[in-house]
Amino acid sequence: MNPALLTFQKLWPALAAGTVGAFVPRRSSRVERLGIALAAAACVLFVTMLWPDAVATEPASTLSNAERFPHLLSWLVFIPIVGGALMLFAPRQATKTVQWLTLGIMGAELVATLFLFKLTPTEGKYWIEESTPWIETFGIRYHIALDGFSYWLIVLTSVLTPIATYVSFGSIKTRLKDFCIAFLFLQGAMVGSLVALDLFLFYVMWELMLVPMYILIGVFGSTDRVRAAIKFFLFTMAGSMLMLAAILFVVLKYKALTGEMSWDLNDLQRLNFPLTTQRWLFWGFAIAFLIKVPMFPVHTWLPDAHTNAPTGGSIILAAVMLKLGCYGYIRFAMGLFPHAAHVYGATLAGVAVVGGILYGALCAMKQNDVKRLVAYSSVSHLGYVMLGIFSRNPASMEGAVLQMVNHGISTGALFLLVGVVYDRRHTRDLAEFGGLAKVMPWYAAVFLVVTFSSIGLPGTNGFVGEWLIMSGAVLSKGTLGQWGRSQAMGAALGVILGAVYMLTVAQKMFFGPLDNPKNRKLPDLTRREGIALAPLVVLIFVIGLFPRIFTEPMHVTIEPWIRDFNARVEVPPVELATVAPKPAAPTPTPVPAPAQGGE
Amino acid sequence: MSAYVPMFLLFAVAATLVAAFFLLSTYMGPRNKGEPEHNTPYECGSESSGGRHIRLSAKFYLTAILFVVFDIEGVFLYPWAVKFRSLGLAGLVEMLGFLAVLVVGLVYVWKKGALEWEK
Amino acid sequence: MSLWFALSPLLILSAGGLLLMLADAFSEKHTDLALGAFMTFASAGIFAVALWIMGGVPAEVAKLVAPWIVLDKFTLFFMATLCLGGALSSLLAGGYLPEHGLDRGEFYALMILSAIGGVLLVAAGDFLALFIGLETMSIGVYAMTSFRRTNPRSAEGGMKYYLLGSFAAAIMLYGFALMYGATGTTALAGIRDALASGSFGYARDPSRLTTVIIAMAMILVGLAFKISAVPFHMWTPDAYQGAPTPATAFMSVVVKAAAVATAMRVLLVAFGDKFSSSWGAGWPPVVAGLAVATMVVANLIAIRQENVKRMLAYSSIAHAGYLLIGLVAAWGHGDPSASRNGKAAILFYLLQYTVTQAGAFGALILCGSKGKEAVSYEDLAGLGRRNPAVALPFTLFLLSLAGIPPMSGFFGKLFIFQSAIEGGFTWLAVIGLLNSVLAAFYYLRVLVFLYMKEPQPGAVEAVPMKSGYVTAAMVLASALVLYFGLMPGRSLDMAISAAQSLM
Amino acid sequence: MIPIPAFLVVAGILFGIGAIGFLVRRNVIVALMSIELMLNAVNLTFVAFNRVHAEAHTGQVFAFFNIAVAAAEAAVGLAIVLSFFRLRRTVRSDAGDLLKN
Repeated sequence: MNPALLTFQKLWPALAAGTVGAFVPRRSSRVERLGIALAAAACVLFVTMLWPDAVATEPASTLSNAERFPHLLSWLVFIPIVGGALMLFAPRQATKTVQWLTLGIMGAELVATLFLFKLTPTEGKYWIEESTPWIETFGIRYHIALDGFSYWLIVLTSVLTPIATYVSFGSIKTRLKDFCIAFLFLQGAMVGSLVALDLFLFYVMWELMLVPMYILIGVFGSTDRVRAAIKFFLFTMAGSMLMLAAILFVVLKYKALTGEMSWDLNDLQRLNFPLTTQRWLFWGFAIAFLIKVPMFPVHTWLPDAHTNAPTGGSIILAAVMLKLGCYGYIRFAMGLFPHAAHVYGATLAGVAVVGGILYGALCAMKQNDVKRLVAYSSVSHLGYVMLGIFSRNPASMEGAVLQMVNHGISTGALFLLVGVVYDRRHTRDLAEFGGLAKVMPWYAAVFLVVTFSSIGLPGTNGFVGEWLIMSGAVLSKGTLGQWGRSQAMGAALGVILGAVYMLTVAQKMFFGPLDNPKNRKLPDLTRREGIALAPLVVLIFVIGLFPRIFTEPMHVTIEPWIRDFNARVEVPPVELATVAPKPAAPTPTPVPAPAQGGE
Repeated sequence: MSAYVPMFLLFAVAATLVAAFFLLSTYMGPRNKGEPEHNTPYECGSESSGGRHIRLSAKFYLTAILFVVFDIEGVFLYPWAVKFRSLGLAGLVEMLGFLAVLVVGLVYVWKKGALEWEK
Repeated sequence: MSLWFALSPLLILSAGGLLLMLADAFSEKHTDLALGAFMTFASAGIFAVALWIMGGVPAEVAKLVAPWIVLDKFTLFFMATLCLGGALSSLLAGGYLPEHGLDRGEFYALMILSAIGGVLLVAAGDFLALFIGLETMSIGVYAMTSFRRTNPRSAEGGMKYYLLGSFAAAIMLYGFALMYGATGTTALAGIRDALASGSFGYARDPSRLTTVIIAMAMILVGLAFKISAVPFHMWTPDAYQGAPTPATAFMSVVVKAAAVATAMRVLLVAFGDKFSSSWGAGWPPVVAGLAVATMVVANLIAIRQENVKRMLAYSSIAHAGYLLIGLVAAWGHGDPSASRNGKAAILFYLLQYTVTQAGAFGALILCGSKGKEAVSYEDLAGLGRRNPAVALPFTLFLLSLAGIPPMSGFFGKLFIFQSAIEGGFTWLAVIGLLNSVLAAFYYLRVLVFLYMKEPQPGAVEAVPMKSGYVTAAMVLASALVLYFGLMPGRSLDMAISAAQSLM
Repeated sequence: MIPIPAFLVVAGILFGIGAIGFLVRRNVIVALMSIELMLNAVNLTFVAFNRVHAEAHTGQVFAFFNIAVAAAEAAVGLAIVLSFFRLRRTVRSDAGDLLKN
């Protein structure tokens, strides 16, 4: 068939949606129509590409992923970073140009992300890898790879960053260029940390995230921003310094045992440490990640950071940056120190339930500031994610990764919505609002949808993630021990508490009498806010109704990963540090050792 | 135990030095105790009149210092002169280089006007 | 290769310094002297690099000046580093001096002559050459420090620096004398051999042992003064604050690098024998203690500073602490690999620190102009908005000093800590890492003022100055900070090969 | 002949006097003189030790260089003190109190 025709055959639903979007709603301006048409087309395109059949109809390519898309991951990392560097030369006064350039770069990133959907998931190993020497003297490599853990988080990053940026253009009026550059670097660093397999590269990207976020909070935040920014920075940096010490120790141990230096996760995973050493090193890593998540005793930076960050910063912080803590915990803390992770898993799960889910929810209930409330709800939701990770069975892990995405979408949307009313009233005090549904019907509707997603109503995305996590926790006798069930029950109690505080918010804000005269004339959602929220609302239902689209690619990685992990835990810890011979982690299907792609 | 004696010595010396620097300057340094009696001239003869110091012009200082600096460099000429024959041509050239540097300094001083007594 | 070529960096510097002196005396306008100084430093640096590329100075040439001057790769590496620091400082001076009415040509001559002292110091293989280099360098810097003749702070800083500096030099010199008495030689390698040889025999002659230990302690004190390690750091903040900013940059970059280099030579070569470099009875525990004290004290005091220049002075002391960790790691319990990496880590650290610190002072220079020099945090308020072109490089340098990747400072610290862990000093590395968090606090504070605060209403705002020289230095330094940060491989390899030549 | 240790003891005492003088006197000129005293003590030590290690002239050469360097150092030091005196009208080192934490 004619290739043009073939393309048309594939794209017709998107085209149709675009046409409908362009003509049906009676809108005045042409730009507005174009925007709606593009948004509609993009949503449909997204869904068609995700549709389970779509993968099947694709003729199975004989080429490997790396051969088809040789530098895809590098593009993903460097489009925003190089774009951000180039933006330095953009004219400061031309705000429109700066805005469009930023969105253009993020759009390019989104387009690059679409190619991820074309990858063939490979079971039990990285789907696509790139590896070149970087600093050969110390064995540091530029090694990046993608698998089911990072797949959706990358997609989430490149979908949410443009949304957060775009919606911020409404409220950020000063120093727009700095804002855009910070956002671009942040995006690049986040994607970079998600794909880095070399510990050095990971650490660089991990630290690189700090500075833009610091600037976002400190420059564009609200009243107490400087203190919040410094608190955020120092908390995270203290954690990462411990991690750096642990990384160095591991790398040098590897050198002492093999005679060569490597920072590569694949190499370092072959190290077997005695349990005592593992415990120390595990905590070195885990503290850094748990600060980022954040888990109970070290979560105090989060409410401050969220309350004071600008809307866009809050969205990114909640939606992506926190997930990096969870991701890092899985990939590095568990990947390198299985025994210690196993030993502490059950305890930490208890902390996640009591200190995260329940304590976070109780704190959220007591807040009057809506944004602070959402921040504490994040602590609570991340508790589920961590519980899922600690439970460590396929269902709970998939639920955890899915819940990361869900939380990104729903909490991102919540922060966005809080930002909307903050822009109008410059207050977030719950007592100031009431009866808003009368003056802002669209706003109220979207808020309710997002609230349902956040409390996990069936049909929305939150339900799927939480259900998977809890069902996994119930079945996790091997990991959580006798406490698995009670922890699942604690989590279930957390769902109820979540419903209580979220619905209280909705009730206080939208229903009841409209008695505050200042609220009488509040305008409803603007076009900008509508465009930004639409994809999130669509995604809430897409994930809620078709979760298999999302869990399937994860399953390919997670299932063998857990099997491998359990196999490693079953081997008793060694007395003295040793290193396993080169072809390391036994993959479930006997395939040749993972090809060092890109070489 | 005896192997550690040197270490203790080293520590002791280092610590004593540090402590001495701090303590000596604090406790032994004279301070103005506010007793004017101490500062008056010894009670004999007549009260001196006028300032204690005759203020000398800084030019004296400048000239003296320049003299000292150039004069001291002469110290290197003595050993060279003693060994002149055995050092041979290389020694002569080296000394000429040394003197050339001194001459550059002299020219600089001259040109800057440091040698002029009255401007 | 002739000896002339082998010594070319030193000769170029000397000729350039003397020529600039004459040019200053004979010319009326001084503006181009900065360019002259820059060219001198640049060409000396290029010759050093050329020597390196040609594979270093051949042994038969090097032995003509041995043991007084050692022409190994270690020397060449430091020659290039010092020339880089000198070149950046002279560019800074070219912008700063005319702006603040200090445009007297002596400054450049002093800078170059002082740098000659630095080069001689790093090349010294004998206490005599070492002492001459040290004094040449110091005398020039004393004069540069008190260069602002009408400013009482400058005179005070210079006086304190001078008094303590020459006192320390006298102590060190007495140490040299005693060491000479004990071993009969002043050559570093000779001292090592004498200390290591059986005929010397600590056991046989206890009085000599006492002499050696006293001498070593005195030399250590002198070195610690020059490196400005706590508790011998008292002069540093005063001198740094009082000096004109380009002189501060020069001090914190060239003088520090040369002092650390000579400390490496003295401790690792002359005192590198089994006994004096043992953990039980030698200098390593002392240096480790100094390192910890230096980092902790300097960082804690730096947090309290209200003057940015003084803060940078304390931060420079703190960096000396990290370097001392490297020095302990370079001893590394005698493990050759750890020792090599430790030395290399120090070299790389100094290379990137040269660029970063000179850049940071340059940015500070750029923040003020004739009306008002930027000294306090308040003076920097709102600069990120008023003048982003100044604030951005400043940010880069501060992040590099704080050790945030991908700036060069991160790699510097990383390799120091890596070698410390490799040498078995995990505790030192952890203390160092935690100190980095402490340090991040006060560097961030500058960023807070640059980007997140606005000047007090009615306050005298420091107006950023404009100068081609300083801008050029900023561009060069920023580019190098990013280069060392993103692609440290080549310079690291050079540092390693320089480290291997040190013995 | 005077035994070598006598020289060394004298040098040590001189050095001590110099060091103590430097530390306890607040007059900068006296401090400069103390430093000179210390340097001269070092010179004496070098020359005395040269008698022990008589095979080369290292100690004596060292002493020569010390003299030259000390002169240069003193010149610069006096210039600095002079400029300090011009501005503050005193040569007491504790008058330097502008630079503080």
